[in-house]
Amino acid sequence: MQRIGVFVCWCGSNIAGTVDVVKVAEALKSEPGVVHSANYQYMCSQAGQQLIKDAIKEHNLTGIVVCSCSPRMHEATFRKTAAAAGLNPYMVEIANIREQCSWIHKDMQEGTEKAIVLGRTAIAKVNLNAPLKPGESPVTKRALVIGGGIAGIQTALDIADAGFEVDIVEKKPTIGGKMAQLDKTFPTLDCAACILTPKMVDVAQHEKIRIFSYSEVEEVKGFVGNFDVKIRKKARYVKEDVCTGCGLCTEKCPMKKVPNDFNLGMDNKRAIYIPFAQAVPKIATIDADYCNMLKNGKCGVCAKVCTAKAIDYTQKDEFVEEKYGAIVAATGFNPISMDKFDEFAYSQSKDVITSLEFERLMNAAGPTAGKLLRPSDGVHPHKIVFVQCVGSRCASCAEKGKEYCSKICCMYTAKHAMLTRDKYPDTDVTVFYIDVRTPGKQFDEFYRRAAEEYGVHYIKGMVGKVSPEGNKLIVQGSDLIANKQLKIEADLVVLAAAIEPDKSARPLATMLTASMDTNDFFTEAHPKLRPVESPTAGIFLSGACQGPKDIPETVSQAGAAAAKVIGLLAKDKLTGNPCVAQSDELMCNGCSSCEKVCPYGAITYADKEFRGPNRTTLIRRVAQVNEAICQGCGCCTVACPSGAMDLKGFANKQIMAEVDAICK
Amino acid sequence: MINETLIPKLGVITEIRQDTPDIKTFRVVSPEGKKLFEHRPGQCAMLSIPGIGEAMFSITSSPTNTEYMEFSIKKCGCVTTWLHAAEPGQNVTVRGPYGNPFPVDDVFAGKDLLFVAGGVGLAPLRSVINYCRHYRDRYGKIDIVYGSRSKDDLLDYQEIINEWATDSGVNVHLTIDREQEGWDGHVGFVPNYVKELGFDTNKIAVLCGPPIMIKFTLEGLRSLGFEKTQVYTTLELRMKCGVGKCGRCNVGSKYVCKDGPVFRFDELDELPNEY
Amino acid sequence: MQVNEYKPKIVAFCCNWCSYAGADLAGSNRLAYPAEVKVIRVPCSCRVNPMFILRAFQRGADGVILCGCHPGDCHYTSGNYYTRRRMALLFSMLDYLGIEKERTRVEWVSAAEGAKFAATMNDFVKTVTALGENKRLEDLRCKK
Amino acid sequence: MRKISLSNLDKAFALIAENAKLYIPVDGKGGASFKLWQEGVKMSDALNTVRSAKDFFFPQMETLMEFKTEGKNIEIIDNRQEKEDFVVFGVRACDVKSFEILDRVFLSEPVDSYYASRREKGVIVSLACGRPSETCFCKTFGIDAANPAGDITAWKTETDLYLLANTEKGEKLLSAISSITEDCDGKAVEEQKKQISAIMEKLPLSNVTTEKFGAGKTKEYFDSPAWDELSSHCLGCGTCTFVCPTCQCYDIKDFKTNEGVQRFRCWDSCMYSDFTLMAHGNSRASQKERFRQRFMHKLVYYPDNNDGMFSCVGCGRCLTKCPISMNIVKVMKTLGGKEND
Amino acid sequence: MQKITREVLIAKAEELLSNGTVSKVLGLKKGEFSYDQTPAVFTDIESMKKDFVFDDFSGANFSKYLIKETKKGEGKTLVFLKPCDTYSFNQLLTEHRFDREKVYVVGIACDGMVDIKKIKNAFGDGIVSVDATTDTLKVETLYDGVKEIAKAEVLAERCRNCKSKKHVAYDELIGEDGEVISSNRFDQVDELEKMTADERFAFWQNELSRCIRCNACRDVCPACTCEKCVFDNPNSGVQNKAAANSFEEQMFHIIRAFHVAGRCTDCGECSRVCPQQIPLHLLNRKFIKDINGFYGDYQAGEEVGNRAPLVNYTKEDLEPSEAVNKGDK
Repeated sequence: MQRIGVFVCWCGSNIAGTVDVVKVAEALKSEPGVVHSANYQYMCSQAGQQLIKDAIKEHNLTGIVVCSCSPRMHEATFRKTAAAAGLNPYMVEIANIREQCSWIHKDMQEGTEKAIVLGRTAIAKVNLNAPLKPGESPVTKRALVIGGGIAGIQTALDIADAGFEVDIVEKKPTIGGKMAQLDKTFPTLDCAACILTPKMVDVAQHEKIRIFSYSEVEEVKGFVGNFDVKIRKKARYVKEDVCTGCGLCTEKCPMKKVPNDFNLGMDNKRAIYIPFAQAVPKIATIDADYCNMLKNGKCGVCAKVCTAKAIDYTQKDEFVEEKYGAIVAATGFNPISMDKFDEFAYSQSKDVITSLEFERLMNAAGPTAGKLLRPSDGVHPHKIVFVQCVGSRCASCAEKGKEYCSKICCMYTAKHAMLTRDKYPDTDVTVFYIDVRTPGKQFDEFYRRAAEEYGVHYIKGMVGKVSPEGNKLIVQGSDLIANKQLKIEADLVVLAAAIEPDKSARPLATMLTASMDTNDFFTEAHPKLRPVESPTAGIFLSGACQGPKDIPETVSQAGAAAAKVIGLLAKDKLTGNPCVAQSDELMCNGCSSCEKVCPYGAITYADKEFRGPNRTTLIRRVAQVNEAICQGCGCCTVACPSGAMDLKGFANKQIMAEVDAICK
Repeated sequence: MINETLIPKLGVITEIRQDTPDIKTFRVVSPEGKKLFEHRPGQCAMLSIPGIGEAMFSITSSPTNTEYMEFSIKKCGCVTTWLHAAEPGQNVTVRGPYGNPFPVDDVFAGKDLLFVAGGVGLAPLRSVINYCRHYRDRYGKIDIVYGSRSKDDLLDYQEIINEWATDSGVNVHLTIDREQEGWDGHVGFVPNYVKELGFDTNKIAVLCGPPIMIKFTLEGLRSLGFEKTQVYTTLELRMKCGVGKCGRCNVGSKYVCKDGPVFRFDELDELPNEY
Repeated sequence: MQVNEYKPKIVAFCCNWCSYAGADLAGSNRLAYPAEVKVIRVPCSCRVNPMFILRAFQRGADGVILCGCHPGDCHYTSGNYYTRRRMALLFSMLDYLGIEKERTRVEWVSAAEGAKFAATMNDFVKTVTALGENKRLEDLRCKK
Repeated sequence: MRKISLSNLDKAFALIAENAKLYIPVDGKGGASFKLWQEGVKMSDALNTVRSAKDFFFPQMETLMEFKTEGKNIEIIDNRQEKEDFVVFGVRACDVKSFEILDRVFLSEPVDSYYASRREKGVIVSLACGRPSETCFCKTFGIDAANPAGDITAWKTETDLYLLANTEKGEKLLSAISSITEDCDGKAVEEQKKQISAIMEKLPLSNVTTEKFGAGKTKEYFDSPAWDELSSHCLGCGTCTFVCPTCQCYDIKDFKTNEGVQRFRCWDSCMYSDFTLMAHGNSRASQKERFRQRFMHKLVYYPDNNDGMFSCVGCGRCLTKCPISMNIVKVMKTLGGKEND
Repeated sequence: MQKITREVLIAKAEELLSNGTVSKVLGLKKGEFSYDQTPAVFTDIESMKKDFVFDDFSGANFSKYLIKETKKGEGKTLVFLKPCDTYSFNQLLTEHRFDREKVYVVGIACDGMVDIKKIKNAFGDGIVSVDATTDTLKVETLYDGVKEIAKAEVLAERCRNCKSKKHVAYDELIGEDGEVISSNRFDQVDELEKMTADERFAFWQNELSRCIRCNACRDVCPACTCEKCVFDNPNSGVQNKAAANSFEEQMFHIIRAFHVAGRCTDCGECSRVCPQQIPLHLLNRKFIKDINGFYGDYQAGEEVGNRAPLVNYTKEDLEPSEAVNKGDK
């Protein structure tokens, strides 16, 4: 029988406001096994923890129940507290009387009653707890960063600078990501290329970093510290180690009408290409969909002109298998498709463009060499309308847009408006907005400068319709402040499209067993306290794959993720989760049901000798669990008909005791 | 309504003694602080913790003790594990006494007695030994051979050396299985020790301990010239009711709970070998 | 005067990664649902043995709800897919035995769906309250 | 002797049911069983019920007592209650005999009060077997199917039911229905008895004898090599035990309710592997030992302790119900040798 | 179809015993009456000739006995398996319950087995002997002399709905192999599903309340081969020896059916041995029907190594709420 101590936390008024904590502590005193019961304002505080430690020693406690906030918040805290007092940390159970009680109930009596039941339930469980000892596993001291945008680059550099090997997997031929496509960056108006490309070079030259460009993650196995990853290196038909990046082939290739995705299709490239001048690695890639040689065996110009003999039309996808200790997801974002936004005539008129396309139009390396010209006729626009929140904050139009705020649009629209007015003072700029959101260092000043110094017309209201009329675009919108309908004849309309996670994120999340929210952003282990970790151990989050963010935020998060990875890789051994499955060999039938449902392949079989009746010996096939691989989901325990398989820390008996206690 | 033997009495554990690393002795009285019921040496009682289970234990205290009963219990199953974790003041339920006692007042009377025990096997013999010590003048010479794995595993060690060994006409022979620091007594297994000691056959012998010890001790005694009619032992089997009705503890047509647990070896010879 | 209205006993099994977090989020956002709902945290919905569900009914529960990550989002990749099969078959069997099918439910609630958690629990409690006490899968020894 | 026309039987039942719960064999899915008589419930013609009548005195499960525990304290609650009067109608000779066998177990000191109180309150109306089955061998155990014991013995003819009280309880019950019964001679009954006895002689198992068994035979059979084969395919289920009118092994278990602990007793079977399982071993480790125990108990151990009386009444239930068709007749024939064949 | 007779099987056994292929034969031994046949192991042909029996009452499914039998001694065990038995045989192999190399399977055709309970229902107690050599059974009764009844009328319930005449495992066949046949075995399940919940509840209460928890269904079931059943295990939390009330009756049967779901081959032994004649196969068949309906047709034991539906999934599986609402439409 256990000697259990119960500690009821007030959490200031968070709990004590709707739960009579004194009454709870009193009521739980008479539960089986309880020898001590106390309450305190903040159990998680230094003093609160000391209270627990003292009680463990004074009352010789063998188990602890803390009635407090969610175990997801402070279970680890109180386990450490217990361990510090010499108690096995797994003899601690948390009764969640805050998130799942005091915060949702208003009535004191109701809250108190429920808190008592929750406390009783935790006590019932702790009565059946057994001390657990985590297993240990080694750590592969190498990290994988998936995605080579600014987030991935920064994370990789920071990890590599700490002395650990890092591989970057980038699905495009070059790293750089969205930032490489930007012209200037708010609020300081630095040129994006000027601050990004040196970092790209750093990556290329770092001895600890390998870049797998034009590659994708194919398969992920294993667990924190011990991931086995299969990477698909897509055939680029150019030998990477031979190509010098001279670019001759990209000039000689006769296939000229290949839409240039780097410029969002606003101009063309060749079938063999280097995405942009500062690409890293600077290696040509053949677009197999357009290359005549690959399609029908006719041409071969690039091979002929290549002095380095780097062209290889027979190249196939290659697979690299590598071990990693940690994986960082930095898969980034994309603007959402405008296909469903017919009201803005995006598909009808070339002169309705997205902000990212506008970014390319303003860029000196862009399709117009930096001159602001209309895509339809190459004429300089004199009246531009910017529409904000296209698909963002779209609670009522969830089927085409997003409910969330894309966060960066207000600022880049202000940037675009300001830059336009700066370069082309003859151009009239109007911005339609719902709200202008500028929380950030120098952000509001930046926006006000656009509106006040640069004379950008900010109109609070939404655009209802854009209709092409001749070479003009008729923009119908409402001015909510003036309370009138507006009709503007514009030359160019720029849509601030909402951003969404890259499409590759979801299949990746499945491979990583990392969870995602309904919008396909990766879920963090804790929204505030563990914002750069996935709930899946060993998986970290960097950049916009976790949620919309601007460059400064992305970079700081990238650094944070790197710090977490470094912390992990710095360890020689990892202590695992001791709440793993275990098979009672005396009861196991060897039927293989558990093995079949185990997602990690943690179960194997062995023939073992057993004592039969009357001094006989029997050999039986029995299941054995590899504790380093088992992640403790418990799926096997239900597949097992005999109940031979059980889960430590969540044993059948414990859960049934909880059920009993709740239903009592 | 008539008395129902299956309905137990309430008992309170007033004292718990750690005898060996895995044996504790529990002192039990009624809630009023009295002895729960009278018993004879060698009889058993059912102890239970409601919700945990009920199990049969021999009463290790002597019937001559008028204040309380004691049970020496080795931790092995569900109930015993629970009891080992209990603290003084814990209520238990007790029913009994069950089984036949040792024939202390007729067969044993006036005779020399030899008690041979191994490990926790001393527990059932303690009540007889103390009974005979209490009525010292009714019996002849008493020899006690007791052995265990180590010194720490000797049950009631203090009582043995302080009380038993100092009684006149009582000879205590202790042995442990293997050499141990701080032990200057005999080392070796009980059956061999019994043979070494070489008792005369003009006495009654009582054996209790693990099956293997019983087997070889009996052989040893036989080689010394003892008849099976002179040697007694007690049996232990799975029991539920304690009154010969639930159908478990029979060996042939004898129920250990009712016809035993005390058997003479010639009686056991009549029973099939299923214990 | 308040009448002594019937309050069902509801056991909710929630997976640690999604639904338990969703329940926490409901709390953080102060989204109320009835106190009759009490959550048992399990690592994954696939940890829930049909025996636990029957046990809950035996012990006096009037409704049992399982919450797990959305299919495809399981922290352990596939746990909730197994849950889905197991519970589909179990619930169908309970229905076959004439036990009200509304007393059992599986709902996928992600860590971000605090509102869904609260709404689900409100709805489930309403449904079970309307059914009244569980009579068909009860153990009278546990109802005194 | 009294008689009552079968057409008035329902009236008799109604009269009996006024003062006591009345149970009669009723046909239903899966065979006949004793059911509480109510208006409209018809008596079965089946030879016997699937389960024996032992349930009335030794139910499959009964609560013995309750406990409440709090902290270190235990409260023992003796919630035994006075039993109600009841009448079991239509118990066959074999089952009636089984009560005598059970009595020797449960009514011997210390008396089992649960059993005793039911025994005290129950009135047995037995019924002679007009059409014994091929599986019947009650004669082997000296039971007369034509003249069953019980508080009242009944014989059923085409038209009438004849009743003879054997005990005071029986007399009392007969007098309660005297208004619709009439005195009669025993002619028809004698006729039926003769007829039944003649059939009993012809039954295929009429040659099974107990000669070779009984008290003092432990040594003879315990180590017989025949047990190996006899038990080799025994499934270890409890079917034979649970349909047997004389099997009385039980288990005592605790059930934790939401309020406290109920200690209950339920039928157990010596055929079950955990029957004698202890923390440190099992005295009957394989099915052979368990199988042997059951039959040795019926044929040797019980007679040892009960003046030679066997613990089998030849009802034949185990013959029809055993999943592998192993039964006491086969055991007796195999162990007893070929002359038994 | 070749009529399988006792003599044919004895001849086959004699051949295999004498040429050393097998060292023992698992078969049935004749009993007191025509119908009470007991499994037995024969090691010599003389004892077989004396006691071996095979006729229309020889319905026992032998596959489960192989677990124990293959662990005893050297040499192969000869077993005669009917088509339905071979599914259980394969399922046990899938679950690694015995060594295939230690068994020699002779597949025997089967045209259905007779249920003595049905004969007794027709003629009452007192069946002295039954001659089942032709399709018309001659039944000798104690009270009414010799009676005749068509075999089809007293065919065991499971044989009436035979699902396959095809052997899915054998070393050797006697006679031609048959085909998987489309049976109406789910008709009763359908009927129950069509009832209201109240009616279904009443139906099952009536059935399950008769359960005496003798465990015969479990102990005979070839899918129930656990070293220790949860219902016998004091640590499982569901151990019970006697059903204390209707809940425990339901609990036992629901959990047992769930544990064998996807593994039950629908051999029907559970219903055959139930002393209370509870139609237990209707529980198993419900699971089989649901599995077929929800996840595509699946026959346990069809092939060794098949992945049972409950240890499998697809991403498109239906939701539990859809599963229970299927009946409403």
